[in-house]
Amino acid sequence: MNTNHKNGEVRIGFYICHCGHNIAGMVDCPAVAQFIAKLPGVAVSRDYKYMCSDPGQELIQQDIREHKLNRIVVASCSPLLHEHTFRNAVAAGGLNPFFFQMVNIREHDSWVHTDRAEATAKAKALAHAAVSRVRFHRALETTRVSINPDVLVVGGGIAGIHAALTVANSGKKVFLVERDPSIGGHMAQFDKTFPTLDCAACILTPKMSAVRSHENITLWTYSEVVKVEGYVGNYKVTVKRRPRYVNEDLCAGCMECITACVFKEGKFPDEFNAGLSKRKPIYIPFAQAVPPVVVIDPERCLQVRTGKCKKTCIEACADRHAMDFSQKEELVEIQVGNIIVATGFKLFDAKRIPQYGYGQFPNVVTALELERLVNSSGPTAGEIVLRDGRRPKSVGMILCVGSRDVKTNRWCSRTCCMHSMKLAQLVREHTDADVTVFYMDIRAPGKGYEEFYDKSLKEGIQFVRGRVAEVTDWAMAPEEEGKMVIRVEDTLAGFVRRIPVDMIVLAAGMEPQADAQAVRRMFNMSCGTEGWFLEKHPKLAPVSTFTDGVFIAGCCQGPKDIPDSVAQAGAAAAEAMALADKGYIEQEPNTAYIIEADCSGCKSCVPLCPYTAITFDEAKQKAQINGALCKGCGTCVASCPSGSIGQNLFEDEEIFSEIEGVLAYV
Amino acid sequence: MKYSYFPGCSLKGLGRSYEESLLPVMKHLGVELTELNDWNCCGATAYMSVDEGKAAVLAARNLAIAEQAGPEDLMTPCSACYLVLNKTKHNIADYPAINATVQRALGSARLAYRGSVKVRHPLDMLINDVGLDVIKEKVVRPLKGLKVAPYYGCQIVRPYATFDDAWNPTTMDRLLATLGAEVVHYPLKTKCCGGSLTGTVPEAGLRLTYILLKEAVRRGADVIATTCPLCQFNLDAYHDQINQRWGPARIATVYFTQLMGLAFGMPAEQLGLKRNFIPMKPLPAPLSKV
Amino acid sequence: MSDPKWQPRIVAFFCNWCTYTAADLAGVSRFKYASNVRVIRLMCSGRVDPQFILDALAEGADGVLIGGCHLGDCHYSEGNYKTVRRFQMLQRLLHDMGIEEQRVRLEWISASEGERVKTVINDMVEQVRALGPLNLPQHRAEWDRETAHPAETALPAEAAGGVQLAGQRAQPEVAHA
Amino acid sequence: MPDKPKIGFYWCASCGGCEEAVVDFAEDILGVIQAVDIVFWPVAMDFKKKDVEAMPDKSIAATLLNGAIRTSEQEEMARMLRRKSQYLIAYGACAQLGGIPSLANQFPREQLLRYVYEEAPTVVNEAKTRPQTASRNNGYDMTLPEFRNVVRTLDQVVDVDFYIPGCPPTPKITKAAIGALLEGKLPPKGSVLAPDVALCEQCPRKANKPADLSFTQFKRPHQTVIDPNLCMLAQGIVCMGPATRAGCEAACPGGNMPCTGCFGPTSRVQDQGAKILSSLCANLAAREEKEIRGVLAGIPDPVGTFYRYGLGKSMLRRKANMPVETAKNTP
Repeated sequence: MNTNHKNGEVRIGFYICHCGHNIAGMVDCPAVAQFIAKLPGVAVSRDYKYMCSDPGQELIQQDIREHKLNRIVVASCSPLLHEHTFRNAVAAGGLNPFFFQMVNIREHDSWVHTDRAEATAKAKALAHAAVSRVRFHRALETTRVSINPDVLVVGGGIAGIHAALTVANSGKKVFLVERDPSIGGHMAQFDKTFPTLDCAACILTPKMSAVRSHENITLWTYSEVVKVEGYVGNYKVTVKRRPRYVNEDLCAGCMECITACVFKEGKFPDEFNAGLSKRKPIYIPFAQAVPPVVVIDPERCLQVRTGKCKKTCIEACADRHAMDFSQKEELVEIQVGNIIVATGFKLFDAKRIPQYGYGQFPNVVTALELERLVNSSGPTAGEIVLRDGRRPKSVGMILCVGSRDVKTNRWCSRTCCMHSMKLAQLVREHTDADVTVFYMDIRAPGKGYEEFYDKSLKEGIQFVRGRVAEVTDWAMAPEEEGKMVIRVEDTLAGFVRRIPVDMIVLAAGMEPQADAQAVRRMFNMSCGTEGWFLEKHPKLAPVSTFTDGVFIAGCCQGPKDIPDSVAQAGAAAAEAMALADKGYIEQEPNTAYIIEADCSGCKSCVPLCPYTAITFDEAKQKAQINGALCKGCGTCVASCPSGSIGQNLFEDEEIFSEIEGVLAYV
Repeated sequence: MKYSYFPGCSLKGLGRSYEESLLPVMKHLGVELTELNDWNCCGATAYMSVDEGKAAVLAARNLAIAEQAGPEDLMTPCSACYLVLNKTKHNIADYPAINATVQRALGSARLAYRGSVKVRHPLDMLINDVGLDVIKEKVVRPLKGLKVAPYYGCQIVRPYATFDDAWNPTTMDRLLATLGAEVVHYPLKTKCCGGSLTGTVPEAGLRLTYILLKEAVRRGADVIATTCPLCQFNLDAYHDQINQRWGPARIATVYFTQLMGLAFGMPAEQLGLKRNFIPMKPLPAPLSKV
Repeated sequence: MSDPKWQPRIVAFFCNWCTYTAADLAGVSRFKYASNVRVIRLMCSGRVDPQFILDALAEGADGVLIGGCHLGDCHYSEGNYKTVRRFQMLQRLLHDMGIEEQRVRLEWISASEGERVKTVINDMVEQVRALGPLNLPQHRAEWDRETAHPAETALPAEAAGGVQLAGQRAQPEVAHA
Repeated sequence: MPDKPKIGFYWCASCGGCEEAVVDFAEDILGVIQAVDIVFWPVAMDFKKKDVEAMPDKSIAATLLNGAIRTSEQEEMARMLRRKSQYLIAYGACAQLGGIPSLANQFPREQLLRYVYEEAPTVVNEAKTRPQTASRNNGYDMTLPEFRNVVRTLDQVVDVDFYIPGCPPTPKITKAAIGALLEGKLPPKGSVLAPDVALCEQCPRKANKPADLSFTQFKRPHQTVIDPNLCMLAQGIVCMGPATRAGCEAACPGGNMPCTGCFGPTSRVQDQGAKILSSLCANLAAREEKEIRGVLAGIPDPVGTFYRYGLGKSMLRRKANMPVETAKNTP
């Protein structure tokens, strides 16, 4: 089984792709073709401008027919890009698609080398290896894995909401899991949205309630995914549902329990209002919360903490009986075929830049806090006021707080320029304060964004180009008394300025969620060095990950604004739906197998398999591999001390001949 | 509590009132300081900019001697010494080249430095080793009503913010509060005092000094407390010139250890307080008796 | 060997999910690096049979580079742990067989670390260049000069189907041009 | 009976154990002698080289040659016997794999000679005399074979038809081989005449190996009291069984000692040592590099442990960068 095919002579067709100038510019393709033509078993050896084009593929099929080829090697780009294309071409030519081997001479050669002779030599070596290897290829059948049509969406921000609705509208079941008591995410906290200045609530709330009422969506708030097992099409996911001590189905959101709570006043920082207002231990996250039911904060509620409380809330709820202190944390297991991860971002902690005085000066606020201040449903009912209640006469906005800075985060958070300009306009709208924006560059790349910048300028908002050095209350001149002074080098004027203001708004950037690493391990995704989830291909697979059936959308993949998040969410939904509608996925047949006659039953391989695909058959006294469970890592193959395990597509002799091949030519 | 003690040149010269107050205060707190035997210049001042290698060797020699002297941490009150010794310690650890130069030089004197010495500032050690509660117990004459502007200077928290925040240090604030003084909010606590520019480029250096004094006065402080001999000198010595250039900004600048001494009930003259050009304002009772 | 034209030959085994992808990224990013490394793609660094490494060296490689996902990040969750364990023993074995440890390297390079591919490869090439050629095939040839006639088995043996079996392999043909 | 097939036995670099193995046939040797003519067997019978030289080529049906090839004489004999025999059979670990003698491939020739003739504690040799390829002694020219730089397997010197593994081969597989020879029931050329499966299959302890074994430490046999029933590996004792060809019926585990690998690898494995290394190490429990190093310290001599019989046939064959010294035995 693991020896080479016995059916007659090997007739190899070799094709090297110019890829326009991408390869031909650095590799002498005809020379490689001539070199390969001399190797034993090679019947055809050609170079061609674009192998992936239709004529290129047709060329292969034609040669298979005319020259009775039974092995094909294509030297072009990365197999991760076009292996499938060419396998299909080979199959269309009437050969088993696995009589094919690809050579990566673009990403691994022409694009990374500068000496034509060296690059050509390397191409010859790699091609030689593939030609030696392909001799040993055998006909293989792909196995089909059926796809469970249900989809899990993790994260109930705008991205998660949009993805869930899109999938649900296609008639598939969706589980939407959100960590907080309500869906809505950061967008729910915003007042208006750039560049159109339409109110965030007005466009978000309908989608939120649509989620709640949608027959295909199971919404689990106050819940977290804790375990993911299985593989594409067949994921088994464990969700932890935290008790909110209120029966979601019975609660009507009348909030009488809140009024009745033994805490007469709100006492604890209100998360939704970014801590600018206080809430009780029993509360409703915000007016338009979905689900619109109260939740109890277990750290704060007397009854939960001590069991000693008058439980006035229960009285208030009366015969509705929605209060339920007997609720316990529960683990629910669900089966889904695809997963969309939309876990969003975390705001940069402005305290990490002490010279900007956040946490030291009461009137230094973050952009998100200002959002709540300008919001009519916010703590000040839309009044922009200082902590002492006065109205600010002057407001300074500092951009790139924590972004584009080697000391904190190097990346641009992409939304802060627009976000700050939006807030600047709102401040002008709500007050008569002067607004000065301190920026390094204004980045307004988007439909209607540059126009929005112009509008800001026209509305008399001051722009000072320079990285702010510090915020201080050290006054040098009378007009600075009682104000905060922004010290900055105005790089356009070319000198250091001191600008006194009443309020300072920090455009804190975006960061990966604190638990991003744990989350990505759970879903078997990769992370970029900065901690954002890594897409499979930045251009061609922007919402896919390296794990089939797991997609990403929104800011967990990188900073982006609402339009981009929604677009990505739609894309992720479409990817999941495509898989679900197809109903199955063809799996690479790279599984390992045990040659039963050869196995001595030493059991060395059994503990090595992370998927418990290897078991020991006591009756036969041999190990055996369950092909359905095997993921094809090949660890057991490398470990079998008597060489009795093979791996399709990666047989020992295939790799040995590859080694020989790459070394055969310097 | 035992420490090796590196006074540095200032504390034997211009800044001797720092040592005059530091030693009794430490003794009073039961802290044992053993002055390094045969210490030399820390390598600060012009040296660093002229020849970093030689400067490093100078500093390293002190570290080597301290290492020989024993396991105790090396306490050094002068900000410049504190920075240079720390800097050298870091450079020796981080740059093999510097380490090689240093060890070669030390070797010729049959010395070596293994990198084990911890360089500590009195503030660090008072807050973290002795503890404010212990200090509180020793306070017999709380500095009630004395408004103090805490001035740390640029060197002890930058670039190595080892025991306090680089932008808004608070150790001295907390210490002074423990002594009963009223600590005024002083946003310039780490700004430059003018350093050696006061001598070389007065119009630049003195302006910086003036800004510090002016802000302290504006904040209603009675006195500036500092940790650095050079700062103390700059803030104390140039009032006439400053007066001519920008008008009055008259306020005394003393070492935080001198204020500790007063709070511990020690007589002012024993604490070198009489050495100031600008004497501390007569203090509200009961201190005024002193 | 004092051949000025000598270039190190390094065989690399990259795991499909992290290091091979990182090498693709290096390509897409057009990072330029030394051309001495020949990459063989495996699904996981756990598939790297120590025989592959010994064979590569025996067949003329001057160095071998193994690339996998960072520990804890293995696409197959545990494969790279098997690799690092084998690697530690192999290093001792190679040392005892007179092969410098620096000729065989294990590096964790994640899919996003395209630049690291460049630095690691350049660094390793220079490291191996400094060590000079290993060239075991030539050593074997020298050893065997003392036997009157080269052993018959040193000639390529043809197996069924006209296919060379990996087991009995010819010496690699030496450089053209 | 003129047409009895002629058989030859010869030894090269070996301990003589393989010869003993033939003698171990006991009475059965008579059966063999019934069936064949032994035409060459220096250990047991008085034949001279010239007798064999006199024979026509291919006139010996089969020669069982044991021992590795270390000297010019051994090589010369091997070539001659190759010519004279229809079948040349590598008999025993040394001829097949290089055997224990091939562990000498870790050292340069000069070092070996110096140790043996000058430095070994039992040697008294002030004159530092060494055997000479040619010398003159009271009027006679004396010659000695040349001591080669490299220990070779038989098939690294001449073409070999079959291999009978073992240190030494058991009478059983030897008889089976000779039987097959006489009946002309021979497998394809190049075959090893023993089961192509690892030893565990024949091991009485197989049933007592847990299926979830992971190693926390390695011990050497003298460092512990070995449980007579439990799998050696389960006791942390390095056993080559999983990487070694069956055929000996687990003689060593049966005698409460671990397998040391004398039957060599299966046909599917090229480098026995690399494979056992791969298997053992992959199954360590340790995760941190330091821990791993600690556990592996329990195997102080990887080459001697994993290649005790197979260094000559291993992928690396000989320690790299070792000198090839002038083909003279003079210092």
